[in-house]
Amino acid sequence: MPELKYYAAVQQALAEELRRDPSTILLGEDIGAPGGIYAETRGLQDEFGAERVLDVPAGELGFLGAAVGCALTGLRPIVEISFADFFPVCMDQLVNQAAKVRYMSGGQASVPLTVVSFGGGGLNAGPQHSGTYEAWLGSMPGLKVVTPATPGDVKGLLKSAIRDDDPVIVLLHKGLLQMREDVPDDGDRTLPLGRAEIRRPGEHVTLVAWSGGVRRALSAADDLAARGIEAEVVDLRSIQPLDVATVVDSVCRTHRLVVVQETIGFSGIGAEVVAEVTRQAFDYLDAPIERVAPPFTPVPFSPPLERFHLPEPADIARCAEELVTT
Amino acid sequence: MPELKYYAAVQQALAEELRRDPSTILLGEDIGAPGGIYAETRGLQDEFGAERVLDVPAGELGFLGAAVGCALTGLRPIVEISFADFFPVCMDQLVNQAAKVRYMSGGQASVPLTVVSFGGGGLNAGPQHSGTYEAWLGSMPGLKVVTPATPGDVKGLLKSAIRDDDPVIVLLHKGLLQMREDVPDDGDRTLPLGRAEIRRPGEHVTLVAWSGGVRRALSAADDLAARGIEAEVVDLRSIQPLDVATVVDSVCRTHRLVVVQETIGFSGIGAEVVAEVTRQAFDYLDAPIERVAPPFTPVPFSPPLERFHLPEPADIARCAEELVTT
Amino acid sequence: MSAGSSSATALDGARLDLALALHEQMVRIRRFEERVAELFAAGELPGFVHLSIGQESVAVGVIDLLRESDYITATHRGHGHIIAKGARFHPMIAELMGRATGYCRGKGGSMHIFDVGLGVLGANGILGAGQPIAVGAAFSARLQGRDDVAVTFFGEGASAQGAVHEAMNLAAVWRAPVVFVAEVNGFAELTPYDVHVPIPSLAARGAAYGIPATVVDGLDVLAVRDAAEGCIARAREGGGPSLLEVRTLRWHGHYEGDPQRYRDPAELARRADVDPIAHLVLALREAGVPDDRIASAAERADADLDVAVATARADPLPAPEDALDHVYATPIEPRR
Amino acid sequence: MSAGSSSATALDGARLDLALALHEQMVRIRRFEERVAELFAAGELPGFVHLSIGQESVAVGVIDLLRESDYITATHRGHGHIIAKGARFHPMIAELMGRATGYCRGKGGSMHIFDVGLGVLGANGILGAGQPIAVGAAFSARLQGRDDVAVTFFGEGASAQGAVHEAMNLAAVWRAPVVFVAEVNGFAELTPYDVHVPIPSLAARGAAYGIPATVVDGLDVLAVRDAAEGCIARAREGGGPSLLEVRTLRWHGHYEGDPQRYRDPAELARRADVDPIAHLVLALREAGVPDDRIASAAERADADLDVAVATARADPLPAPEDALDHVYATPIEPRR
Ligand SMILES: Cc1ncc(C[n+]2csc(CCOP(=O)(O)OP(=O)(O)O)c2C)c(N)n1
Ligand SMILES: Cc1ncc(C[n+]2csc(CCOP(=O)(O)OP(=O)(O)O)c2C)c(N)n1
Ligand SMILES: [Mg+2]
Ligand SMILES: [Mg+2]
Repeated sequence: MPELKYYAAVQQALAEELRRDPSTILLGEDIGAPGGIYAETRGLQDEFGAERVLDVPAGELGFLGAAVGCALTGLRPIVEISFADFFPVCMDQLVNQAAKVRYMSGGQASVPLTVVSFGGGGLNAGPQHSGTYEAWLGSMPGLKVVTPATPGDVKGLLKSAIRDDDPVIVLLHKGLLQMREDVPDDGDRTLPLGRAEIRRPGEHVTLVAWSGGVRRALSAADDLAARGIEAEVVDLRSIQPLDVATVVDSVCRTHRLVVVQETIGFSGIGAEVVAEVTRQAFDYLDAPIERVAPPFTPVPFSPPLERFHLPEPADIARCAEELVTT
Repeated sequence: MPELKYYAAVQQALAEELRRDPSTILLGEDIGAPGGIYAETRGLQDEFGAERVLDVPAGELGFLGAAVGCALTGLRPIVEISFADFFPVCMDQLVNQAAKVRYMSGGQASVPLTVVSFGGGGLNAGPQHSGTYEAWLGSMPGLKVVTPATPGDVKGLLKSAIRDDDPVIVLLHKGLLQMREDVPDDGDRTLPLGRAEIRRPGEHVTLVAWSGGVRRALSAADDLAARGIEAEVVDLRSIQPLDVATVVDSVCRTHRLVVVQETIGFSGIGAEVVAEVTRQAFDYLDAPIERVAPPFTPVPFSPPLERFHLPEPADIARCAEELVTT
Repeated sequence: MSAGSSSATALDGARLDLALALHEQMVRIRRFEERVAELFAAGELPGFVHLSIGQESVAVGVIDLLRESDYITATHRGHGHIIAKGARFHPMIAELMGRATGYCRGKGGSMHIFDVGLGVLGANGILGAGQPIAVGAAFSARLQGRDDVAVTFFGEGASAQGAVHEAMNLAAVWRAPVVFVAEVNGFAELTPYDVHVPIPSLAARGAAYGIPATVVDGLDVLAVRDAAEGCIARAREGGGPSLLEVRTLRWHGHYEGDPQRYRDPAELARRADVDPIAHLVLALREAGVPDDRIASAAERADADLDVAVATARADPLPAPEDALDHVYATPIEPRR
Repeated sequence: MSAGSSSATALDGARLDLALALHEQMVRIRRFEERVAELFAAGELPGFVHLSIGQESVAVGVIDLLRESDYITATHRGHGHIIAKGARFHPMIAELMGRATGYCRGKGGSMHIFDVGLGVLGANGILGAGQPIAVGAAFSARLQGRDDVAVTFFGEGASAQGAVHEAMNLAAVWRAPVVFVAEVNGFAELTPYDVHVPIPSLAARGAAYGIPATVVDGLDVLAVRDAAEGCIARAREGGGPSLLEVRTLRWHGHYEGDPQRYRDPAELARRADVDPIAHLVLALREAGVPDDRIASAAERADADLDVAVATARADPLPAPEDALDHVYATPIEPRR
């Protein structure tokens, strides 16, 4: 199996789907001639032409709205929003239009739109370039949201997103761009939207994470293993639909749960996981559920501040250990 | 004590604060000469002049951004966004600017901005005119969010919001506009931001609600009382800061909790309440926590559909009764 | 025909047929809107409605030139646009009544009527949202090798939205086959033009994107159509976008029930002078069309409306659980 | 002085003093940016930085006319604007280094420098966000009875944002004392002007709001200043907003480290021809200013920079828990 980097998995998934389906097009800032600010679209305009792979003016609301118009009229547009922090300038076309068109039209209209965006902290990009919006977007009926944490997942989920008949937001993580993984070189391999994945089995405590949180949870699980505690790490992979069943099933075996997240805890995805697990697995829980999440602040710029902001594996391990031992 | 309607409480709070502090101004669509589409600003332009009470062009991003500029330079602007559904077109100025300016500037700059908006369903206003955004806005560090459910709370909380040195979003409910209450005619009476209120004491189960959900919870509590179940109804009143202590305290007495919300449950405020109560009152809980919330769909237009969408008191009572009796 | 009208040529032959067809369409819209006003006043319509009475020439003059496969995006005040594009009365009325047989099965209401088969890509409750969507539809048609065009309507209020700027800019960069129709009716909600627009005419915005712009008086539907003809032909032939401003007047309140205290009674009285239907009727009479023939348009519209209303009244409301459908192509479980 | 320059009057007396002052300012910015490039290349600056080398005449020519109490909003490429407004090197460098002594105590970084006392209402990481803020600041000053004005900078990329339209429209409706400076440097990130703007000059957008617009070549800082003078005077005297387009060239990559594969080497070679500092130096020499006097500007800037960098290097990083401060005026508990 060839080794693939996370950013290259984006390119490969896009290339394969643009090749496979002539109704797909790709729009975004710098994704055409320059090949993307993360090299995530390199070569695509050369192969598919400037009619299908388009550099657009820097007005996200306009080109995202145009993509909705394309999706309503026979195309399958893929739009890149280069930083997730720019969702607030184009949110209306996502939540009031793309998400609601099928419903508002009584099922007449479909919006087979894919939005790819890059978020997450850890790169000292500061308060306006480190955001992610999975909780906002995941709570909007009509949208699907996935958060791939590995190159293989990027490829499989992005391809499924493009083939899906509803708007799907693919939230990628800037901190994972150089991550490598062996990925089957099979253009037909897709991953279903809405399935969590157990990244590491364990019996003492469940760690739930997604996107950039997964590597933190895995690293905490290593620390815990050294102390004799076997943590099961569940990667949600998909935020909407959310695979609660896999988490509940794990908690029914481990009886303890820690949610690990790189984004604000308040009303976040972790809160939803806790609420559902509490309801569905109440009698299996041996301890309160903890969330390890950033403090309630914007993402700061300076390295020591940002390190403090993001949950460290040691914090996660400490929290899990306390649950297991008390 | 004079009786005050919910919409008139908005007008009174605005009038008193505009009178009290010459640095306050009011901006919005139709809030000047026409006196507001809900009659919520009637007479204000007459009293304070068109320089301080301004009808603005219908571009929310522009005038909200201008209000941020005013707030940075010595004024205390109050902005009306006439439907909460329009937040997505102006979200950037709220979340990337107003919320973050103090932090990004290292504490140099303050944004004493108040945003008043009207949301909520029940009026057959359809999928793009029935929204509320308390979970989105409440999860954004730097913003405060309140959701008054009575005329007295409107007045007390809106006045506090205007006097606060941070951006405060006051989310009002369109379905409550005609609600009446006796409110002390005291211009100095304000309510602290961040305190929940027990609307009805009870010992068997806690119902947590806010905004339009409160009347539904109270009505369910009446039904329950008829069946011998005493429900304690906690009105959160403030979403950020969230008064978890009052909820936890109530649950420690009742051992059971139902969250009632008119907005989507997924990653909502209810999820946050469940997550915190589970963590802080785990050993006091005798039953799983239930959320009574709309299905995961946009808000439909037609009356039978919208009635189905919103949680009915009977649903709430049934849910609470099951928790208490099983 | 009134002096100074740009279409002050003799109404005969094909031009007369055209005038009759435009008259028929305008009357259909007028009668529809008047019926909606009655139904609303009678409490038969939930929610709220925005009517386009007095503005019929805008929808009709422009859309008369479109094919079924062309696209439009309409506004919150969009009944006229949608009827002009060929929508049927029954599913419209049924939607306004919240019936299961409505265009949107009762899920959308007045501000969300779609007829995808007719290229109606939605009325819209969000100012400025239709413009980028129309640019995309136009671009999409061209990319798929079709010469269909898109027409998008917006008012002076919406012109203040950033989305309209982004759409015009993108359309110009793409040379997309789209026509921006600024339907200037004097108001945005409860405030007049000047609160929203700092220039006498929105047509000045064409130059901001290097696209041609025309202003036309909505009094004369033939003039509107003539002006639109160039815009649409240009788009269809690959000449790119253009901007057409039509000056008209909103006759009713912003929404039905609006007391309009903010409105000068003198200006309201001006309505009769700017009635595009009365204006066209004068010309038809001058061209020798008999009164009963002219009056028959309203009769046909009313007959259609009677059937539509009676049918919709008898139609079922949606079942409550229908609220769960049409969120995704394939339902996500659990749906509650 | 080169032929055809709009400021091709003799440099003597007050004009010479002015030219010297502008030179000093431009050199301060150039040397600052060059030092930042070095520090970045040496790995001393976390995150990313956008430099304004080659564009110094825009910031300096305009801001030279402002008072301390006037306001500016800068862009992601904002060091020059902020320095021209009077910001000190040390807290800027310290911020770029993420030190506790930085302008933002290390919380913001390059794209978020504020100096509220100097009226610097922030660089900004969001295109188009600064424009409405500047309109508000301008309006606010007037409402408070001050004749302060606001100047807001944006590029051709940002010109595609709806927020810029909304800001210009609102400014025109309010006749707010604000000057919109379109700093056209040929690029937006990795794509050229034409991808973003469908017209040869953004100045055509003034008419869209009924505000005057001027274009000036950024090669000549005196010409920039002359053009800005009218705009700022107009604003200060109650004449309302205006638009000033300055044509310049981005010398470096979009961000430091950008390999700029998308750029024509010939165009990069053109840099020397459009260097506003070299251009002014020629004029100063012609006016008889000795070379060592000219060179001393760089020496002063470098001396200041040496101190700033040395101090910042020795400054403490923020304590991790400082991350919890400055979210609200009074902390909300719990902060974690
Ligand atoms: C983004 C947004 N802001 C505000 C509104 C509220 N609103 C509805 S109609 C309207 C006025 C629109 O005026 P105009 O565009 O001139 O259309 P008209 O009503 O005159 O047909 C406003 C402000 C809205 N629907 N969407
Ligand atoms: C809303 C938003 N969209 C996209 C970006 C990403 N971005 C940063 S700089 C830039 C190009 C800006 O070009 P221009 O306005 O010409 O300024 P310049 O970089 O040339 O100084 C873009 C697209 C952003 N910061 N904000
Ligand atoms: Mg109008
Ligand atoms: Mg540029």
